[in-house]
Amino acid sequence: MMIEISLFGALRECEPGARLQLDLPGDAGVTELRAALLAHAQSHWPAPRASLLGKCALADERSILRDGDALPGGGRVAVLPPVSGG
Amino acid sequence: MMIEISLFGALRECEPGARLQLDLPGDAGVTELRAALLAHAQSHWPAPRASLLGKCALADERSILRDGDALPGGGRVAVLPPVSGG
Amino acid sequence: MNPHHLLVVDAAQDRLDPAAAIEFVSDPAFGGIDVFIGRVRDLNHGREVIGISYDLFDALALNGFAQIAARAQAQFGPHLKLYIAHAKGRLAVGDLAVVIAAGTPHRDEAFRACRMVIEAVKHESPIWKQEHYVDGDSVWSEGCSLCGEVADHDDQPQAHDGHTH
Amino acid sequence: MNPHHLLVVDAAQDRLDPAAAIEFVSDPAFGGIDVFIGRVRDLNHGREVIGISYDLFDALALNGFAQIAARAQAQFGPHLKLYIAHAKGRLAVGDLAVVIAAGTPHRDEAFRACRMVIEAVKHESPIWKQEHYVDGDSVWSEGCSLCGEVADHDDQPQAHDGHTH
Repeated sequence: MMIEISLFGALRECEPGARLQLDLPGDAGVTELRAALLAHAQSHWPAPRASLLGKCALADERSILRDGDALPGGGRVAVLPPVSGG
Repeated sequence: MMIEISLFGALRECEPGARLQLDLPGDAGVTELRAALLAHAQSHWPAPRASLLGKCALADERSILRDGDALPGGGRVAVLPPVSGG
Repeated sequence: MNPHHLLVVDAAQDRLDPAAAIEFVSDPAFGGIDVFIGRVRDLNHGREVIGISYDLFDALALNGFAQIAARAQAQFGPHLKLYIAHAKGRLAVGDLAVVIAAGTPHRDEAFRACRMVIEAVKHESPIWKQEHYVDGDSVWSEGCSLCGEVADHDDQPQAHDGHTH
Repeated sequence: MNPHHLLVVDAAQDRLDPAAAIEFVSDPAFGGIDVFIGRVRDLNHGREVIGISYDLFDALALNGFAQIAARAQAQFGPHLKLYIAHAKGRLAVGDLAVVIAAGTPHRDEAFRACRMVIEAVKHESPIWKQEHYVDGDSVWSEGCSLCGEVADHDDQPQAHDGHTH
């Protein structure tokens, strides 16, 4: 199952176009996606950015995804660093 | 000493032009003015308006005048019913 | 420049302008602006209102606004701009009766200063409100007596001698 | 008509408009309007700022604004209109980053709803701030992690997990 991942804030510059795709087993959920993303980051991103992932939430367009949740049907997930609006 | 008194709010309509003059002894202070004003109101104003005086403050253009204070130099005093701004 | 702009606006000639308030309290060093706008409502205590007449003792009101602003400055520090404007005369439903704006470096002080100022203006300023009803009747609001001790009710949301207004 | 107007404004095309916010939350039944405006400051943590870039996950941000508005409605009752707008893209010092307006029958609810909403927007919305400094450096703000439990910090002035922002 191909998951299309969008990066925001400080993570935008980690991938061209602030996007990456990860291929996960069909039964993978949010927990597995997070693990795969961390593995990718640790081998491809600068260390400070990879370590920022520990503080990032995952979300779809409607809400935050929690560990143990299923992945959203559309296969599109956003990575949300700590927020600083206003 | 002639004191020029301005009336505001619900008391405006008690006197033509919302003003009256009271002639007080030269050593009169705020306490004496208040007593003279009450006597005038009780004989000239409708009872509800006269009784409103008990809740009114006296003031000049700079601040509230307290019982025992001297009257302001210019001889102009305002009668302030309970306030309701905003 | 004086960081406080204080005014009484005659409804017959002009109207209150929130944009001018925001402009006045804006500053490159300020990240937070809070603006309070009081408007004439169509209903009060269950009676249908068609307008309000405000009477003011202008000179004392403006001196009082300056004292309120000075107290806010003492409480919230020197990095504060304030705009305090109150209408005078006859207003219709929807017209603006009062506009308060506070600008500060951070938002918490802006909210608190704005709230403190509107409470003080409502409870201390020599301003009187006469409501005009659809049935033709007009009533002066009961209000808040200035006879007692002066104002230790700044920054106290809502409660004042057991009543709210 | 939906009593909540929620928008993300692209700085390249438009700017935030407090007058539109005030207009939207105005109502003949409402006596109180509170407006909060967040502006880009020229100094942060002692560094001279020349601008801020805001990144937003627009769809989730707008869904989040709707949830925040629904919570405000639940807390402050049905007689509440809200306007929530946040800028996106590159802003200069003095530009408006966020405008919140709340209209209610009485002022207490307007102040509290406005405060509750700006706190929630700052702590929960998927919005990221990159500060640009006069020395050419740019830094993404550290911000507030969304990993933990969701928001019981509404209406809490200032303190959030021991930090303020």
